Parts: sequence; structure tokens; C-alpha cells
Amino acid sequence: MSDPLMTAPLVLCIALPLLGALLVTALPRWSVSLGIVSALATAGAAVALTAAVWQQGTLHLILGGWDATLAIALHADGLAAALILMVNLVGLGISVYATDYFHDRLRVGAFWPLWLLLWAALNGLFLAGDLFNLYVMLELLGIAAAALGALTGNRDAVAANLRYLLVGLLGSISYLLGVALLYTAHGTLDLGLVAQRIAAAPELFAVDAAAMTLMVAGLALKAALFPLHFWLPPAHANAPAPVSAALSALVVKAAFYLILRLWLDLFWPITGMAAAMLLASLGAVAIVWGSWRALRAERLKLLAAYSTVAQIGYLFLFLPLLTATPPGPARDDLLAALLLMALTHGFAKAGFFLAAGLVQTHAGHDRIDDLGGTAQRLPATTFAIAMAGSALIGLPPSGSFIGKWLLMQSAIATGQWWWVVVVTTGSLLASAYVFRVLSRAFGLEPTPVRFVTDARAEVPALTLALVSVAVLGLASGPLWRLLELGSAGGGA
Amino acid sequence: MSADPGAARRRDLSLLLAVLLALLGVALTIIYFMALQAGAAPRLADLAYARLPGTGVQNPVTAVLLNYRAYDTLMELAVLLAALLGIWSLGPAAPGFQRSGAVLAGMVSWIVPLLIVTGGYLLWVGGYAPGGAFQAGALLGAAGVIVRLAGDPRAGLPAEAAQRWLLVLGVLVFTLVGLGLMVFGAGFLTYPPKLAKWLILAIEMAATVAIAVALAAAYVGGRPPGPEARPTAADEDAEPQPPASSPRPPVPGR
Amino acid sequence: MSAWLLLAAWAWPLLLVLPASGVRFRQDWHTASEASPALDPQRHARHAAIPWAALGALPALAAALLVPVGGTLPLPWLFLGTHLALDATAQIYLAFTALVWLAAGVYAAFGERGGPPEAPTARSGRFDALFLLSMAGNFWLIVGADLFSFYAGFAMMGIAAYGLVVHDGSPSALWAGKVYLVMALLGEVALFAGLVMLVSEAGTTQPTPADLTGLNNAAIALLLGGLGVKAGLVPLHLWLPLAHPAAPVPASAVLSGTMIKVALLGWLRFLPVGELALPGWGHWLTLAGLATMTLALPIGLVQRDPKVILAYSSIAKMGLMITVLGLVLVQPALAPVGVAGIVFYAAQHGLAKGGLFLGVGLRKHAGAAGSMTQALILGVLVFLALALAGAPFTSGAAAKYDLKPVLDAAEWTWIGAVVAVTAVGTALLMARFVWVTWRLPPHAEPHWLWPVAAWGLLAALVALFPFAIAFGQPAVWLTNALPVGIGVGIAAAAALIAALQPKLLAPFIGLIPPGDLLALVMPLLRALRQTGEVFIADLKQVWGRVQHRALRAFERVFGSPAGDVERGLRQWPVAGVLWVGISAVLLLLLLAARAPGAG
Amino acid sequence: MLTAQFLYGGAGLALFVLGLWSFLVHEPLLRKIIALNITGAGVFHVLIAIAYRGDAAPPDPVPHALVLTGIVVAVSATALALMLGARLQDAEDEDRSR
Amino acid sequence: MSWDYAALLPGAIVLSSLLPGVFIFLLQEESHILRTVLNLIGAVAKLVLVALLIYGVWAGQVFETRIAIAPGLTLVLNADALSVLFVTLSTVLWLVTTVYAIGYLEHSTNRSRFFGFFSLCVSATVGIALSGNLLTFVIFYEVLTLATYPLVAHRGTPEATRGAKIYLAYTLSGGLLLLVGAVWLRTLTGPVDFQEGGVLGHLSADVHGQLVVIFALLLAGLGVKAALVPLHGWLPQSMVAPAPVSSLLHAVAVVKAGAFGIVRVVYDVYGVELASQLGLLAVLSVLASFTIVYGSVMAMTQDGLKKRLAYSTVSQVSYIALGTSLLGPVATIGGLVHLVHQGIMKITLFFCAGNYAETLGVANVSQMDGVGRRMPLTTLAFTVGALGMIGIPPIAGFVSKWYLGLGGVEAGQHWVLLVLASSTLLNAAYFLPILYRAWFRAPPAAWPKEHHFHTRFETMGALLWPPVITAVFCLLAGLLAAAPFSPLEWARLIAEREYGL
Repeated sequence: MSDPLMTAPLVLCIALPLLGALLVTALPRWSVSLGIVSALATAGAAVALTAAVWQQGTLHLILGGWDATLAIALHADGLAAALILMVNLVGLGISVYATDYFHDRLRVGAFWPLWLLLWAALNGLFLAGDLFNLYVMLELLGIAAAALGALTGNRDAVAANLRYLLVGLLGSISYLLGVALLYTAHGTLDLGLVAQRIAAAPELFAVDAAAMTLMVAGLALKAALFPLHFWLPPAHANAPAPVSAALSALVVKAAFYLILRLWLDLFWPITGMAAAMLLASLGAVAIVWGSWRALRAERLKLLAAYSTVAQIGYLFLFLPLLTATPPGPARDDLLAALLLMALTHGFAKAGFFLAAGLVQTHAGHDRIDDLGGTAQRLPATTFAIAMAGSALIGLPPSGSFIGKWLLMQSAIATGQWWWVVVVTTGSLLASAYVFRVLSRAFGLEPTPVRFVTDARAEVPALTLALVSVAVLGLASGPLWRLLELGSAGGGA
Repeated sequence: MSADPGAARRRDLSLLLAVLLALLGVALTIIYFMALQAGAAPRLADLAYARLPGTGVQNPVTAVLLNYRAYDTLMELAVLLAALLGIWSLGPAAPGFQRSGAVLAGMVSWIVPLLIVTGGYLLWVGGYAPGGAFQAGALLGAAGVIVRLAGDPRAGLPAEAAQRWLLVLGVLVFTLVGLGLMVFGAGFLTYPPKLAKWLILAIEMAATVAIAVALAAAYVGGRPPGPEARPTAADEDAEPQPPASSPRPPVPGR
Repeated sequence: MSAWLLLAAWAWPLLLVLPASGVRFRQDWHTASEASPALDPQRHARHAAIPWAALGALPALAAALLVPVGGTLPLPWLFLGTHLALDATAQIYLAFTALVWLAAGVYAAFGERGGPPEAPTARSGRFDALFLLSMAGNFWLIVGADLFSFYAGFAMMGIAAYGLVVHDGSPSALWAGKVYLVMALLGEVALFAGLVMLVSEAGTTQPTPADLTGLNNAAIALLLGGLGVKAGLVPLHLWLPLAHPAAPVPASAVLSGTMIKVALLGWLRFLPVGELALPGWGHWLTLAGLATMTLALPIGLVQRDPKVILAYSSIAKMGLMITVLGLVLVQPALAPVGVAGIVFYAAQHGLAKGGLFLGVGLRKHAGAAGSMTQALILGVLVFLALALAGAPFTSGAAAKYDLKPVLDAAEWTWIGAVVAVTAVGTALLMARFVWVTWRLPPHAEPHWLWPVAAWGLLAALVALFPFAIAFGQPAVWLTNALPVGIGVGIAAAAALIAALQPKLLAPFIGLIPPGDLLALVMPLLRALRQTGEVFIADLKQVWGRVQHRALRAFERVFGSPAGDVERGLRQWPVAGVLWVGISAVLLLLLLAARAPGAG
Repeated sequence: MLTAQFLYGGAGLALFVLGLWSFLVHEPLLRKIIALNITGAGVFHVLIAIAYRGDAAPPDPVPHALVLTGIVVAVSATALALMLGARLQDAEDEDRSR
Repeated sequence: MSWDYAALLPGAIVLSSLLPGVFIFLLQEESHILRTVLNLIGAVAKLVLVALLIYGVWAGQVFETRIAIAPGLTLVLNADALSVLFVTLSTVLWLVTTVYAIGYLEHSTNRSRFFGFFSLCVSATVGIALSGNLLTFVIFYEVLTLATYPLVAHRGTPEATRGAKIYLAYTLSGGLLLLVGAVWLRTLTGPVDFQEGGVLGHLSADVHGQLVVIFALLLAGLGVKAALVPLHGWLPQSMVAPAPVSSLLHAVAVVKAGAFGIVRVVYDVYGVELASQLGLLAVLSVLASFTIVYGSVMAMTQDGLKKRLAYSTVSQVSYIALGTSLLGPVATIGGLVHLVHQGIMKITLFFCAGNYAETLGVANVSQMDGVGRRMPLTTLAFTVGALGMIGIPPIAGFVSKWYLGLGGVEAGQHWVLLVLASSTLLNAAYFLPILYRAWFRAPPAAWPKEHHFHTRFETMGALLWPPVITAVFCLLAGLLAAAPFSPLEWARLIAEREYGL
């Protein structure tokens, strides 16, 4: 447990990007090279972390060597490890893409430190084992994300990201009040210990319920659960492409991850079907509404942003199914499917935004109706959009296909067949909006000479999309093993 | 009886909100009461006091901040850094105020050194009594604000390059100490009791400087003016763009 | 070894199809588009030098002569399991069919230059190819003992013959071809269904009559109807008087001489002939045959075109054979005699009718008017007409003699009388034919030696035919003497009248158009079609309107700009109400789940 | 003793709710930012209130530390929000001046 | 899981076109030769592998590639007799179509894209053929949709875009229904591995109601690709695609995938006994019959040659469904053998249509006067295909029709004969006029848009020989129907196994 070598990746995942951010801040002239080195080092640490979890199971590190209650713990189970791996690989892709995306020196200087701080916050959030530490991470994440989102400096971007910042603060404060209530009732901040005490003190369920409400409500705001998604489309659509990718693929996912953690690990004894149904219903509406708005979107990045709203909705559908499924292989499948959906969306949405950014750069705009020529001139980019799009729809062999398959299977098995209707509708709408874009790529433009036009920008997009559409779909078996190793099912 | 339907809707909504929030508040209060009623909930206080001797400081709050939960503090410094970087990313600082008059200048020349000294004291006293890096940093930052108000466009801060180093100093020292301890086998941010006091002091000093610089720079409200921060032509073009446009101006010839 | 001739009989003409078509796959298409490839004289000559159509029938003839009865050649891998065999019936069929095809082929190869002058080679290449295809089909269905061979040959022959019918491209030929094709396809479809049911009942694809006793009425009806089209059974004969005259002479000869006969072969193979009494179907068939005979003759009499007259005569003769088949079905005991009689009659009719059709062509084109050749041709034509009418001492009489026992044994004794009357009618019809032919103005064309020779061979065979079956039976020679005599008498009288008072008979000529009933049916079909078109047009209009509505609705949604419907949602009070409201509901639900009383 | 805690905490909750209401209802950015800070203050209030439970035991240093951290975070966020607001104002002015 | 020859072969067959496809995407547009070589290597390699497979299956060897995607979700590729039938068809026709497409697109744009998706499309088809369970089938079925969409849209004209959209709308919706059905079925039984005789026999009668609904879902999903009326709307619209694509869509890949899926579901999932007992076959037979007649009637009203052929496909593919819907081995043989026969006949017809359009600019039936004179070999091939479609013996189509008819009668469903008869007549009514025009009418003074190729033949070799070869296949499939390894014999083998004879 305390063997520093074994737990080193836990620390390094957070410390390396943080150090990178500091160096990049201090040496703005070297930001690109320092930034990419930090990105590689961080991704390496994440791979090492996942490997460590794969080999040894859950990693747990109490910082400072104090008692568990007093100090802050870092904690990596299978769920966290899988998400960390996704976040870092996507982060690496975004970093490589960003080396070629920003050309103006000031923006390069502004982007890298904030991006590395955001990255550190993401890793810290997935690894945190302490309720208050989570609050700090949430704030770091929110501030870095809003600052990055406003990087273009134009009015819409600033307005949207100011709104995003305020929403984030509101959510964090709500979360913090929940933490305060929990501390009042249970006297500790360590996730594992609080969970034990919640289970041991059923008489305090009202306090727990209030805390849960405050925390989940705050996080739902950050996770953009319908109808609290109002801030997301403008914020994500107006950010620079690599930032949009990070926001949509990773940051929103982090908030959902926390909800899931709280739901499964912390509040499992007091959650019930009714609450799960409430969130899932909102998720269902999110799927339909988000997809519909994506279909009607006039701009490519707005489309992608709305698609995120819909995709987050899918994740919420799992809550009542998890509630209704007793521990066993079926529940394992369900958790794995949830994770798979989240991971696939992470890779796919990042790939989509990166590709969309490239299209926007080449076309000078991203109005879908006028994109035809550009899309056709950039086959690799269009291909990335196509692959990422298929993953968003949930077409095989993408990971979300397996995820939806298991989701529907569980919905039918638990008698909650209506989710099948929702998923089907969502998939149809998703096909419509994805192919609305892709159909522009088949015009009468002259044939592109080469498949790849701009390798540093296109290869990351292509790779991320490819991972979402092929690797996750065809080799998702390891996820089960990861989940099994670090059993995430608090209810089990 | 407002003629404006928007205003009427707004008023209705704020009433509705008031009712909802009031109910929520009442419910929370009741629940909070119940939580208190539940009696002697376990607390961390006893443990925190019990472990105090090994922390290298005597003030329990400082012990929590810089030892038990040092990681939180590290990240909190990162938050401050992120906010400042965000502010810098929004563009250059607004032009300075007009030069101060003689009275203000005189007062500044008195008060700023005082603030610096007080800051130093607070930093030192934090080891065993209320005080510490944040308080000290805040005072120093306030000194910067005053200098800025007195008309110095840089709020008394050095040139950008140095400013950047000072800014990251806190987190850098913190992280390097943490990592160094890890390398030497103690674990991340796990101070050996003998060295704890000095390490914490080093961290606190660095943090104080960083906080002070960050607060002052934040007050300046933009990239520090200086030869390095001259906006380029491309930058100027890029700023006032119409909505929904490219984040990067289309490069000619592409 | 000689059994392989059974395969060669139909495979050979198939192999000839491609060379005979004269199509050149490799040529300079670039220049070809301006100048028709057909006008390459060298190539034309080279192609025309080989008498493709005449060569096709030789292996079949050899098979008929050399393969012993009972010779078989099983080819289980071919098609759906082919079994080639030659029984007695098939041998006679193969013999006369091959002869007629040979004579027609020689005529086609040397005499026929039909088609408009602008592209003679292409057209005659096409003709040769389709001629050979039909020929192959005809032989295949005869030598194939399995019903797949029969059906394949039947279809091949039937479809390819369409090309023969429409060959000259005139509107009448196209119309005839259309009627032919529609009815032939209907017949094929019915035959297909009948055969499917037959296989299902009999459980074999090479049925003997014994296998067919379980055949149900639907199958029998389909077989009768399907083949009845080909046989010209009234009222399924509509195509026949149109198609036979429309086709070029050699094609008419085989259409009338051999193709329509395969229907009888099919019935003999696929009905339980001689095994089972089918009084119902037998009587129906008899009556249908009689009707066919009695209707065809008077209609034929009023025709102008010698080929139409011959076509109606064919219908009438088929009617006679169908009558006999019907009687055999009623009384299975008559089968041995009856089947032999039908087969011989078919052979005689095939040869004679082939000869007559070819003769008409020769009359038109071989030799100048009044030449020796023409006189000879007319003379042989008269002989063939007599033979067809069954005049004493001709093959007709001999063939008719073989049918006598069946007719005499018929339950319905009046049948004999009807047949006798039709014999008179036939004589009249032939007289009318001779009359019309005689008055044809010949246009002399060169190169008629080979066709005339082949035709002569056919005529000689008709003359020799009785010796093959009736040598030494005096009764044979005089069969039919009376009715033919009466017929000739009436004909003489009519001729006299026509010569003296042409106006008296003129109104009757052309009274009924060729294709008789078709004239009645067509308006009906046309009306039906128009109604259908109107209905479909209405349907389309309604559908179009529905589509238009849907499209408009779609456009109303997607045509309008998407706008920013979330503007309201982004207003803080609204979002706040939703957020606080959802939180409140969540809290309530969480509390309610654990509240006392809620479990 | 409980009463004092309850009063402090209750006041914190009241501040929280009031801050929320003000944040959601009032349009000007400055008011929103102040309202958010009030909301935060409410939460800090609650935290401070639970630090001291009875005369015998010393106050719990952990919530105090949390509040200190929280304040810095709040300050940072406030600074960034203000600057974003200022930038937005500039952009709007630029738009208007065009 | 052992990675020996038998476990690798099915996977290798799929990869043999997938890998070249991926490389082709990356090729520069000008690398004609490399692209052609890659294409042909893939096609020939696949053919060789399939030959090995046929030999192995015939010898009773079991081929199975299993890849676990996730616990309980396994990608299974295996080769039973039915897969071999379809795999062979796809592979042979792919080779031919590749040659044709290389010629057809010689001077067109976006060829790397085209051939890349072309290879993906065949990989998906082969994957469908070799799918060993419903999950694998669904995956490849959807991949096929995705791979064909760019082909349909390839031309880039507004009509092409529109046609492709319609195609996509139909197929993706269908795919979703299929997915729901498959998932539902899985919740009832666990993994649905295809097995001769069906896998649902052991389920209790309580779930029979659910099984009916699931069948409806699956049928709706498969029926879209199989173009069962009223789910056929995409097919005529997707005729905007280049000719090789139409050939592939109609003869090999898409419609066949649907029909093949119906066969799989009825025989290897439900089992023909259960399907009959639940009344599912009756529904299917009514749908199929209606489609057969409707498609033919619509074909008659089309002047565009490709549209006419498209509706003809609608009609003809339902023969397969009809054969499946009739209880009894004979009808099964008829349906299965038509899978192959319709493929080779229809591909011939589409190749020819492409040749007319490419060489002469003739796209409508009304322009076809005298094309037989100008393009004799092509027209000859067309004639063979058309007559085969009508069911004229001894061409392949007759064989299918015979077995369907006989199967219908054996099953006591005599009305099948009526359907076949009307279909035959209607087929004749829309094909024979074309033949008449082609052979019997005089050619016009000038063709709409004539191209001259540097050849002594009527058109360039890559366009000419594929239809000639497939036309010879049509003849041979009929003439040698009773010979060993003929499609008919293979279908008989399958039917025997399905019925446990």
C-alpha cells in the first residue's frame, strides 16, 4: 500500500502536469516543447497507473503518512483507472493537436499552462479520495476550463464562459454545503470512511439525503444534465477546438464521474429507484432534446456540443438499471457498459471536435451548410468525423454499440423497456445529425490528392476517433477485468 | 401591473424561486438541526491535536493546512495560479491610473513597508499562532494594490519574466518538496518530523510570495505591461472578431 | 455410342447459333457507327457461303435413323438431371421434325433473303440464329425423356420462334408476334405450374403413364391449357392464324409443321394415356377438338392469304388429333391404336404442311410465271393439298385410316359423321388454297435449286409415306374417298361460280379477319387497360398529394432557421427555478423512499 | 451550546439561500458575484459552526482550514469572474462603438 | 482459443479485403497501378481462401474464429454450409465487380475513397456471411450500411446525396430495429449462436408472444435491406450510384445481406418448425409474395433501365424470402439457390446497364433501340440475364423457380404457383420489350453519348468481360445445376442439414 514505487503513478499523474504547468508559465518561450513533454510524461504516468491497477488491483495512498481520517487519500480503482487512461490519452491527442493549432504566441502562452492545470485537475479529480479535496479539484477544473473556453476572446466566447464559470461556482458551492452537512453528521471527509458511516448510521438518512441532494444537484449542473445544460452549447461551441474537445470529452465526464461515485460508493444505502428514475428521465429528455437540437444546429461545433448534452443523457439512464439489478454478472455488465459509453464518448467527442476545428480553420467558418468543399478536401478529417460520428450514434463496432447493446439488454431484462425506445430514438436522431454533416463531404469538388493533409492535426483526431470506433468496440474485455479488480459497485 | 410581460414573468419567477428556496432553506435547517441533534458525532479535532507534535508546527490550523491536508493547499495555490493565468489570457492590463498626488505618495511610502513587515511577521507567527502564508500573502498583495492605486502600472511587481517565476514559486516549491520527499522514500508531501518545520517554512515563504504576486497581478487585471507583452499585429487583428468566427485568423495563402 | 447422337441432335444446332448469327464481336466500332457493319461485302459473302440453317438438323435426322428405339443417354449432371431417350413415339417425331427442319433450313439458307434491303445480313444472321435456337429446342424436347428437357426445349423453341414471327418487321408481323408471345408465355406458365404439380404428385421427373394415375384435376387442366395454346386448341388458337402467315416461309413451315405438334407429344407424355380412364377430361377434349375443327374450316375458307388458309387448316387438323386424343382418354383400351394413329397423323401432317408452306414460298419466288419450274411447283402443290385433304392414294388417306378405329369406337357415334363433314371441309379448304395459290403472281429470284430440291424431297416423302405403313392393305388407299370426292365436287362448283359470277362469292372473302376471336377480344382488353390506366393515374395523383403534404410539413420544420430556442432557458431565473425545483424533487424522492411508512 | 451552533449554522444556511436567490434573480454581474460570495460565506458559516461543539473540547481545526482554503478559492474565482465580466463589457462597448 | 488454421481462416477471409481497403484509403489518388494491384490481390487472395474453406467444409472440417469483445459478447465467424454459399457468391462476384469497377471508374474522381469503401463493403458482406451469432451479424450488418453509404453518394450530385440519404434513413432505422430485436432475444436466451434447426426450441410457451414481437422487429430490420415492400423505398433511389455499386448493392451485398439474414433468422435462430408453429412463416410468405408482384408491376412502369432493374430486384429478392417462408426442404432449396442465382443474373444485368450508359450514354429503355447491333456481347449477356430472370430454362433462374414452385406445392401452398406465374409474366412484360428493342429495332443515327475505347471490341475489356463471365455463370448454374458443387447441390446440402435429413 505505502510502497512509494507502487503508488508513485498516483502522485505523478497529478504532479507531472502541475509541474509542467509551472514550467510553461515560467518559460513562455518554450511552452510548446515543454508542454508536449509534460503531456507525454503525464500520459506515461497514467499508463503506468493503469498498469499498476491492472496488476495489483485498487491503489490507495494516504498523503502525508497520517491517519486515514485526518489526511487526504488518493485512490485508484478500476473505474478511475480506466477513466484516467482515457483522459490522458485524449489529453495527449489534444496536446499534439494543439501544437499545430495555435499560432499566435500569446495564445500559445496562455493555452499551455491552463491546459496542463486543467489536466492536473482532471487527474486529481478522478483520483481523489476525499470529499473536500474534490471540491478544490472541481474549482480548479472549473476555473481552468472557463479560462480556456474564453481563450478566443470574442464576445460570445467570453459571455458563454462567464456563464460557465458562474454555473461552475454555483455547483461547487452547492457541493460544498453538502460536504459540510456530511462532515456535521459523520465527522470525516474520507470517501471510504464516510461511506462506512452512512451505511452504519441509517438514522441519519435525512442528513445524508440533503447532502446528497446538494452535491448531486451541484454536480448535475456541471454535468449539464437536461435542463441544466443551458450553459454548455454556447460555451463548448465557442471555445477553440482543442479546448472544446477537452471540455466536451473530459470535463463534463468528470462531473458525471463524481455523481456516479457518490451514487454508488457513498450514498448507495439511501438511493432509491425513485431518485434514479428522476435523473434517468431527465437523461432521457436530454438524449432526445440534445439530439434534436444537434440536428437543427447550424454550426458544426454547436452540433457537437448538443451531441454532448445527449450523450451525457445516456449515462444517466444507467442509474435506475443499476438500482434494479442485483449484484452479479448482469450488474458488472451494466457498469462496464456505462464505463464503455463514457470512454467511447470521450474519445469520439474529442476526435470530433478536433476534426471540426480543422474544418473550421480551413474553411474559415463552421456553418454546416457551406462546409461541403472543405470536408471533401480533407479526407482524413472527414474520416475522423465519420468514425467519431458512428461512435456517437452507437454503430458497431464502436464501444458505444456494445454499451447500448448492454444498456438495452438490461432495460429489457429489468422490465424498463421504455429506455429502449429512448435509446432507439436517440440513435436515430444521432444518425440524422451525423450524416447531415457527412453528406456534405460527397460533392463535386476535385479529388483530394492525399489522404492526410496536415498530419500533426489530423493524426490525433483520426487516432482518437479510431480508438472510439474500433478499439473500444472490439477489445472492451479488459474493462471488465479492471472493474472487477477495483470493485466499484458500492452496493455490492 | 407592469406593462412589460418580460418583467412580469421575471417577477413571477423570482417569487417562485423565493418560495422554493425558502422551503429548501427550511428543510435544510431542519435537517441540519437533526444532524446536530444526533449528538456526539466523531470529530477530527482530537486526532488533529494528538498528532500535532509531529507536524513541525504548533498551530493546529497551520498543521492542517500545511501538513495533514497539505495537498489541498497545494491545489488551492494552483487554483489561484489558474485564475491569474485566466485573467492574463484575457488580454493586456488596462492603462494605469493617473499618478498619485503628494499626500497619497507619502502615505504609500509609509504604509507599504509596514505591510511588508507585518506580512513577514504573520508568516513567521503562523507556526504557532493564527497567521501564515495566506494572511501574509494577502497583506503583501494589498501592498501591491496600494502601489497600483498610487499609479504604478505594474503594482510594484517586477518585469513579466520575473513575475512569472515569482508567481509559480509557491506551487513549484511545494511540488518539488513533495516530489523530493517521494524520491527520498518518504512519500509525497510526507515530511520527516525533524525537517518538517523547515520544509513548511520554506513552502510558506514561497507561497507567500506567490500569493502576494498573484493577488497584486490579479488586481492589475491583465498581462503585465512591458516589452514582452507588446501585442503583435496578428493578435490585434484576432481580438475583435465577429461572433461565430474562427479562433485563428485565416492565414493567407492557405 | 450412337446414343450420343441424342445429345448432338440438339446440342449441334445450339453450337451453330453463334457462328450462324454472323455477329462479329471484334471490329472497328469507331467507323462502324457511321457505316453499318453489315455492308462489308466480303464478310457478307463469307458468312452467306455456309448454309448454317440447313446444317442444323442433320444430327437430329441421323439420330432418328441411327439410334435404335430404346436407346438412352442419361446425363444426370446436366441441367436438373437430363435423361435423353428415344422411344417409338419420339423416334417418329424426331424423324418428321428433322425432315421438316431440314427442308425449311435448306430453304432458309439458300432461298430466303427476307427483310428490308438496308441490312440484309444482320437480319438473316439473326434469323438463322433464332431458327437454330428454335430447332434445338424442338429436338431437345423430343429426345429428352425427363420433363425438364421437355420444358426447356419447349420454352427455348417458343421464345426463339417469336423472332421468326416478327422477322420482317412489318406492323402486322409485330402485332402477330406480340399476340404470339403473350399467349406462348401464358401457355408456358400454365405448363410450368402443371409440371410442378405433376412432379409433386408423381414424385419423378421422368413419368411413365403409370406414375400419372394420381394426377389431380388442376394439374390436368393446366397441362391441357398450357399445351393447348401451342396446339391451337379453340379458343387458345388466336395467335396461330396471325403468326404463321406473318413469319417468313421457312419459319411458317416449321411453326405449322413441327412446333404445334409438340403439344400432342406433351400430352402423350404427361397425361395418363392408356392407364386411366378420364371420361370427364376426355369428353371435354373431344368436344374441344371437334369445335376446333368445325370453327377453323369455315373461317379458313374465307381467307385471302394462302398462308392464312394453311394456318387454319393446321388448326383444323390439330382439332382432329385432339378429338382422337380425347377419345383415347375416355377409353384407355384404345390407347395403343390411338397413340400410334395420332403420331402417324402428326407426322403426315407435319411433312405435308411443311411442304405446302415451302411450296407457297417457291410459288412466289422460284422461276418466272409460266416457266416449267412454276408448273412443276403448282403440280406438286396440288398433290400436297390432296394429301393433306386425305384424298385416296395419298398419305393423308393412310394416316386417316389409322385413326378410324378410334373414331369408330367412340361412344358418341355422331363423331364419325362430324369428322366426315370436316373432311369435306378440308377438301374445300385445300381447293380454296390451290385456287389462291394459283393466282399468286410469281416474282422470279435466282438460286432456287437447293430449296426446290429439298422441297422435292419432302414431297416425295409425303408421297412415299403410305408405303411405310399401309403397304398391302387396300382398304387404306380408299379411306376418305367419299368426303374428299364431295369436297372436290363442291370446290369445282364453287370455282365455276367464282369464274362466272365473281361477285357472288366476293362478300364472303375476308369476312372474318385472321385471328377471328381476337377481333372481339381486343376491344375488351383495350377498355380494361384504359380503365386500369385511369385508376393508376388517380392513385398516383393521390399518392403524389400525400407526398407533397409530407414534404411540405418536413420543409416547414427544417426549412425554417433553427433559431435559439434555449435563449429562455439560459435566463438565470428560469434555469434557477428548474435547478432548485429538480433539487427539491430529488430531496423529496430521497426522503420519501426512506420515510416511515414508505418501507 | 447546541443553540449557538444551530444559530450560527442556521444563519449560514439562511445566507446560502439568500445568496442563491439573489444570484439567480438579479441581472447585473457584480450583484451576481457578490451574491455568490454571500452564498459561499453561508457555507463557510456552517463549517465554522460545526468546528466548535461544546466547551470541553478545543475547536476543530479542520473546518477552519477548509474555510481558509475555500476563501482563497473563492477569491480566485471572483477575480476571474470579474475580469471576464470586464472583458465582456469591453467587447460590448467595442460592438456598440462600431 | 487456439489459433490454428481452422480458427484463422474465417477471420482471414474477412481481413483479405479489409486490409487492402484500409491501405487504399491511404493511397494517393494518382497511384492507379498500386491501387489496382491491391484490389486484385485482395480479391484473388479472398478467392483462394474461400476455395480452401469450401474444400474444408465439404470435408466436414469446422472453421471458427472467436474473438471475445467482452464477457458474454463474442464475435464469432464460422463457416457452415449456408455461410459458404453466400461467401462464395460474394467473393466470386467481388472479383468480377472489382475488375468492372476499375474499368468503369477509369477516369473518374475520388477513386481511393471509392475503392476503399468498396473493399470495406465486401468485407462486411463476407462478415455477414460468416457470422456465427446474432451479435456478429448485427455488427457486420451495420458496418455494411456504413460502407455502402459513401458508395451510393459517390457521384456527389444532389440526386446522389439525396439517394444516399434515403438509403441511410431506411437502413439505419432498420438496423436499429434489428438491434433491438437481437438484444431482446439475447435477454431471453443468452448468446444467440446460429445453429441448424434453430436455438429457441427449448423456450417455454410463455415467451412465445415475445418471440413473435421479436421476429417482427428482426424482420423489419432485415426487410429493409431485403427490400420487402413497404420497406423497399431506398432501393430505386439508390440507383444514382455508379453501376458497379448498383451491381454490388443489388446482387451481392445489401439486398442479399437482408435476405440472408431472413434465412438465418428463420432457420438457424427460430428454427423452421417453431417459426411455422408461431405463424411467422405465413406472414413472411404473404409479405414476400406481395413484394414479388408489386416489384414487378412497378418495374413495368419505369423507363430508366437501372430503375427498372431496381424494381426487378425488389421483386426477385423476395423469392428468397418466399422460399424461406414455405415449410419443407424443397422450397428451402429454391430460396437458397436463388440467393446465388439472383446474384449472378442481376449483376450481369447491372453490368450491362453500366456498359450501355458508359459506352453509348444509353440510360433509358426507350433509348435502347438497336443496341444489340452496336454492343452484341453486352446485349447477349443482358439477354441471358433477362431470360434467366423471367425463368426461361435452362438458365439459372428457372432452377430457383422450379424448386420454389415445387416446394410450394409440396407444402400444400398451391397459391405459390400463382405468384410465380404472375411474376414470370410480369418479368416477361418488362424484360422482353427491352430485348425486342435491343435486337429487333434499328439503331438510331447517333447514340446519346458515345465513347470510343482503344479496342476492337464494343467497349473496353474491363467493362465487357465481367458481364460476359457472369452471363456464362448464369448459363452454367442452370445447365450444370445437377452437377456436384453447383449452387443447387450446395443448397440441397444446406436444406438437408437444416431439416436434419
